Amino acid sequence: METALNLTFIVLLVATALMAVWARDLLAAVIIFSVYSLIMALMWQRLQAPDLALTEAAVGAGVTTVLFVVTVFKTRRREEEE
Amino acid sequence: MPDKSTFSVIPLIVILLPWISLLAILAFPKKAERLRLWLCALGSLASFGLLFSLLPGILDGKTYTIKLASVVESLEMRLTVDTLGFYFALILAFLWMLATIYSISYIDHKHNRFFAFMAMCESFILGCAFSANMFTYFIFYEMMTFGSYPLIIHEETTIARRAGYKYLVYAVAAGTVLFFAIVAHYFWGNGELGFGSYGVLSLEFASRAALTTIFFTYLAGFGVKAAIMPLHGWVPDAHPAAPSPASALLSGVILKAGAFGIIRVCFNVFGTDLLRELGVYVVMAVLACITIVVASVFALTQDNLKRRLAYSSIGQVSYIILGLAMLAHDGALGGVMHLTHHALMKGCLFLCAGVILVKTGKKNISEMAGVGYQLPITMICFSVCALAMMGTPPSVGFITKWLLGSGALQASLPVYIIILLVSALLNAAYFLPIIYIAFFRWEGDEVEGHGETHRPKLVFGKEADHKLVVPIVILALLVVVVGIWSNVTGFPYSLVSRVVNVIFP
Amino acid sequence: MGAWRHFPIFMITLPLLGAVLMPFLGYLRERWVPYAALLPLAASTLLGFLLVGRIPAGDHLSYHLGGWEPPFGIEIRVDHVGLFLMLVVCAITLLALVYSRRYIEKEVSPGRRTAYYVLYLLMSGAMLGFTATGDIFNLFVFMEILALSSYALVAITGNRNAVRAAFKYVLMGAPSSIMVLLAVGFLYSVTGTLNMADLASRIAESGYTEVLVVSYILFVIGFGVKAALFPLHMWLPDAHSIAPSPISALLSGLLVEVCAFALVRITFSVFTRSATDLVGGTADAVGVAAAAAVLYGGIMAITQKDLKVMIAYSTVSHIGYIFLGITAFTAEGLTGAMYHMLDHGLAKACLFLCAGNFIYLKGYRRIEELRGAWRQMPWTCFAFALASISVIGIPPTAGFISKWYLILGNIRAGKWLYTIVLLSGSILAAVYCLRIIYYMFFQAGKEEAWEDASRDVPPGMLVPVWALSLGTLFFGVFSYLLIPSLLKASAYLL
Amino acid sequence: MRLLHNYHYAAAMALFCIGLYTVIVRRNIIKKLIGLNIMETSVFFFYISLGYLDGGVAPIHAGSADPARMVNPIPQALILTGIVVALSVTALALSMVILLYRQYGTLDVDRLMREEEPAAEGAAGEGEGGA
Repeated sequence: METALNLTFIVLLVATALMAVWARDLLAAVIIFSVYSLIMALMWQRLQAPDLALTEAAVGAGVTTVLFVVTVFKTRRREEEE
Repeated sequence: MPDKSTFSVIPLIVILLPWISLLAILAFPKKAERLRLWLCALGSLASFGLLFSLLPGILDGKTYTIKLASVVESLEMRLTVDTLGFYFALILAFLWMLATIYSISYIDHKHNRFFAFMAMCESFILGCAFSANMFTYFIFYEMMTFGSYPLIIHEETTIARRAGYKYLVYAVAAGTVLFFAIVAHYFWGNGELGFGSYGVLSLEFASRAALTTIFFTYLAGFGVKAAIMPLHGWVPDAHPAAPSPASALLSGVILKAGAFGIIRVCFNVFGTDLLRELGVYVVMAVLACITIVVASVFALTQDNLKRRLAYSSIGQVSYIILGLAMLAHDGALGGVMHLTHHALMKGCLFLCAGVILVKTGKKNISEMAGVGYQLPITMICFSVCALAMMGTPPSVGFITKWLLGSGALQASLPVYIIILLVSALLNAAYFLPIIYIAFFRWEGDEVEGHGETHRPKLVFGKEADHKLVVPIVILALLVVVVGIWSNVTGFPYSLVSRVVNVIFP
Repeated sequence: MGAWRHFPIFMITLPLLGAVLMPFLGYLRERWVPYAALLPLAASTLLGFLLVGRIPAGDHLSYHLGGWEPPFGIEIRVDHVGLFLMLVVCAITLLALVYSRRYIEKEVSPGRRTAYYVLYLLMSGAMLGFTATGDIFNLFVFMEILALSSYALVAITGNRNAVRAAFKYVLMGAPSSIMVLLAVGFLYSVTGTLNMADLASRIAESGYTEVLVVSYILFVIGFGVKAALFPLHMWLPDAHSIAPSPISALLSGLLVEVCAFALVRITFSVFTRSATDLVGGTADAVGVAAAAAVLYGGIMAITQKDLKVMIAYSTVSHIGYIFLGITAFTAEGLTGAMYHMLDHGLAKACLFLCAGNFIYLKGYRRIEELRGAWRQMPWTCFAFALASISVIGIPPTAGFISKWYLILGNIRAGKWLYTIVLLSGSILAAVYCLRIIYYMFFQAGKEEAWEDASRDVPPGMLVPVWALSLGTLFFGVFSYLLIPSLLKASAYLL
Repeated sequence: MRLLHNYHYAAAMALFCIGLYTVIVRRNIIKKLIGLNIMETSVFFFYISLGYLDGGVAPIHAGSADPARMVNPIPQALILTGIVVALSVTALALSMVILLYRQYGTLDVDRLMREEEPAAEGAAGEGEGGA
C-alpha cells in the first residue's frame, strides 16, 4: 500500500515534470511546475522529512513560482516559434 | 678534469658589468650622449678585462663557480668558468668590446636602445658561456634569443622587420625543441645536467632510442642558431637587415652560441664514446658537409655583400660541427678553435662591410668598383680576412683547415679533406671577385685601355672615423698574429688543447 | 595548540564577514567602501603568510568547525598544496581589489559599486573556503557561493553583452553545480560520510564500483564546466572578456584554477591511489580533453581580434596545461600543475589588468589598436610583455619552471604525445603573445592614437599590474622557495 | 545494480534526466530555468531517499520516537542548504532573464546568442595583420 502510494506520487511527479517542459504557454508551465513542487513536498513528507517538505512547499511552490510568474509577466507568455 | 672548483663572484660580476653600464646610461641625462655611449663601451671593456684576469687561474686548471639560484637540489642556476666556457667567453667579450666601440660611431645616436640591448645581450651570452649546466645554458640562451631580436630589427625597415619575424619564428621553434631535449636529458640523465664531467648520459639508464632522440632534438634545437643546413633560413635574412656591428656579433657570437651548445652536448653531455656507440655522429658529419658545400654555392650567387658573408658564415660554422663529428683529436681541436678563428675573421669582414656601407652607401658587390682606393685600410683588412677564410697561410683559417684535415686522417676518412678542399675553392670563388672588384676595377674602366688614366689615388688615413677603423685593424692583425703564434698562452690553442687532450688522451 | 590553528577559518570568514558588513558601510559612507574592502583581504593575506612554515611537512592542518569531530562536523583541511593555493588566491584578489578602485569608475555605474565590492569579497571568501574545506558538501556550498557571485559580477555592468555572457555562464554553470551535488550524493550513498579523509578510507572498502565511477565522472563534468575544460569551455571566452577587467583577472587567474584544484582534491584526496585504477579511464579522457584544450585554445587565441577574448582563449589553453599535469599522475606532473596555477594566476591576472589599463585610458579593446602603445603607456606595456613571456614559458619566468615540471611529469608517465602537445601549446602561445608585443613595441601606430606621450594609468592601477608581472619573474628565479615543498606535497598526495 | 531495487532512485534519475534534457534542448530560457529547478529537486529527492529507511520516522527528538528507527538527518540538513542555494540561483537567473528580454526582446536562446555584438561591427580589420 505504502509503495503503491509512493509509486503514484512518482508517476505524478514525472508526468507534471514532462508537462511543465512541454507546455507551450509559459505561464501554464510555471503553474504546472508549482504543482510539481507541491507533489515533491508531499513526497518528502512521506519520506519522513517534514521540515524539508515545509520548506519546499514554501520555497519551491511559493517563492520560486512567484518569481517565475513575475518574470513571465515582465517578458512574454508564449514560447517563440522558429 | 682536475676538480679545483673555487667559489668566486667574478663570473657574476663579469655578467653584471654590462648591466651596470646600462644602468649608468639611464642615470645620466640624455644630453651627455657621448658620456653615455662611452660608458657602455667601458662596461664591455671592463667585463673583458675582468674576464682576462681569470686566465692564470684557468691555465692552472682551476674553475670558478657561483650558484645563483636553484629549483631543487640538482636543478640549479650556476655559473662556472671552466676552460671551455672561459675560451668562449674570452672571444665573445673581446669581439663584443670591439663591436661596441665600432657602434659608437656607426649607430645613429638617437637610438640608445641599440646600446641597451647590446649590453643586455652581452650579459646573457656571457651567461651562456659560464653556464655550469644545461638548465642555466638554456635560460641564458633563450634570453639571448629575445635580447638579440631588437638588434636585428634596429633599423625598423620592412626588410628588417621581416627578417626579425623570421628569426623569431625559427628561434621560438628551436627553443621549444631544445626545451624538450633538456627535459628529456634531465629525465634520462637521472637529474644530472651539469657540464662537470665528459659524458653524463649512458646506455645504463636510458634506451638507445631515448638517447638518440635526445641527441637529435639537441642538434635541431642548437642547429637553428648554428645554422645547420635545413635550419639556416633566418641567417641570410637577418644579417643584411641588422646594422653591421650587430651582424658581426650575430655571425661571430650568436651563431656560435648554437655551435657552443653543440660542443657542450658532444663533449659534456654525451661524451665521445657514447656518440661513437650510438652512431649519431655520422648524421652530424653528413649535415655539416652538406652545409659547408651548399652554403658556399649559395654564397656564390649573392650580390649583396652582407648576404654573401652570411652564407659564408653558415658554411664556416659547420666546420665546427664537422670537426666535432670527426671524433678525433685534431678534428675536435680544429673545430673548437675555429669558434674563435671564425669569429675574428667574420667579425672583421662584417665590420668592413659596415664601413663600406656607411662611407659609400654601397650594398652590392657589383657596385663596389674602386672601393679599395677610397677605403684602402678597410679593404686591405677585408682582403686579409678573405684570404684567411680561404685557408691561406699564415692565418687562423689555415690552422683550422690544417687541423681539420689532420683530424680527417686520424678518423681515417679522407673524404672530409675533399670537402674541405672544395670549400676552400668555393671560398676563393666568392671572395676573390670582391677583392678584385675593389682594387682592380674602378668607375669608368669599362672600356679596355683607358683604365690607367682614371685610376683613383690611394688615400690613407682619411677614410673613416677611428672608432670604425681601429676595431677592424685589430681584428685583421689578430687573424694573422693568432695564425702565426697560435700557441701563445691565452690564444685559442693553449685553452682548447687542454680540453681536447683530456677527451682524446 | 597555538592560535595559528585558527588562522585558516579566519582567512575564510573575514572576507565573508566583510561582504556582510559592506552594504551597511555603503549606506553610511559610500566613499569608504573601496578602502574598507581591502581590510579583510589584507588580513587574510597576512594570516596566510603567518601560516607559512607552520604546517609540518607531509602533513596537513585540520580544523573542526565548532569543535565537532570530522565525520559529523565540517572540517577545514589545509595541507601544503592547499595553503599554497590559498596564498595565491589572497594575493591576487588583494591586488585586483586595489586595482578595482580606479578601474570600476569607468565601467560600473555608481549605484552598483557597493554591490561590486560585496560580491567581490563574497567571491574571494568562497574561493578560499573552496580551497580549504575538507568536506565535500561544504565544497559544493562554497562552489555555489563562488558561482553565484561570479555570475553576478560578470553581469555587473548591466549592459546587454555582459548580461548575455553572464546568462550563458549561468546556463552552463548551474547544471554543473547540480552535477557536483549529485556526485556528492552518490559518494555519500556508498560511504555514508562527507568528510574527505573519511571518504578516502571508506572508498577503498566499498564495493560499489559503478557508483564510484559515475560519481567521479559527474565530478569531472561539474568541475570541468567551472574550470572550462575544453569541450565545456563555451561560456569562458564571453564571460571573461566582457566582465570588468579585475573580475576577468579573478575569473581567469583564479576561479578556473581553484576549480581545477577541486578536481585535484577529489582525485587525489578522496579517490586516492587505491581507486586510481578505477577512475583511470575517466582520467585518460580528461587527458585527451586537456590536450585538445591546449591546441584549440591556442589556435583560437591566434585568430582573435579582441585583446580580452584572446587572453580568455589563452586561458582555455592553459587550463589544458594544468589538467595535463594532473592526469600525468606523477609527482612532477602535479607539481607542474600546481606551479602553473600560481604562474598562470599571476600572469593571466596581469594580462587582464593590462588590457583593463588600455580600456581605462583609451577605450581600446582591439589588438590592432595597440600599435605603438608603448609610447604612451610604457609601464603597462612592459608589464604586459613580462607576463606574456611567462605565458609562453620563456625563462627566467615562472611559466618556464611550471612547463619544465609539466613536461617532466608527462615524460615520466610515458605520455609522449602529451609532451608534444605541451610543446606545441607553448609555440602557439608564442605566436599569439609575441604578435601583441610586436604591435606594442615595434610598430608605429597612428600618431593621434597615442598622442599623449607621457600619460600612463594612475599608480593605483599600475602597482598591482607590476606586482603581478614581477611576481612571475620572482617565482621563476626563486622557484626553490616553493618547488621542493610542492614536490614533497605532491608525492604525499599521490 | 543493487541500487536500482530502490525505485526512489530511479525516479530521481528520471527527473534529473528530464531536467537535463530541458536545460540542454529547450530553447526558451524560462523553460531552461524550469528544467534547472527540476534537476535540482530531483537531486534533493535523491538525497532524501538516501536517508530514508523503510518504516522510519522523522528525526525529531521531542517525541518519544525510537532513535534507531529515525531516518538519517544529515541529508536533510544538507538539502536545507541546497534549497536556499537553488532559490538564489533561480532568482538571479530570472532577474537576468528580465534584463535580457528588455535588451534583446527575445527569450529564445538561439536568437539571443546569435545576435552580433555591436562592437564587432565597428572598425573592420585594417592593417596588414602579422609581421
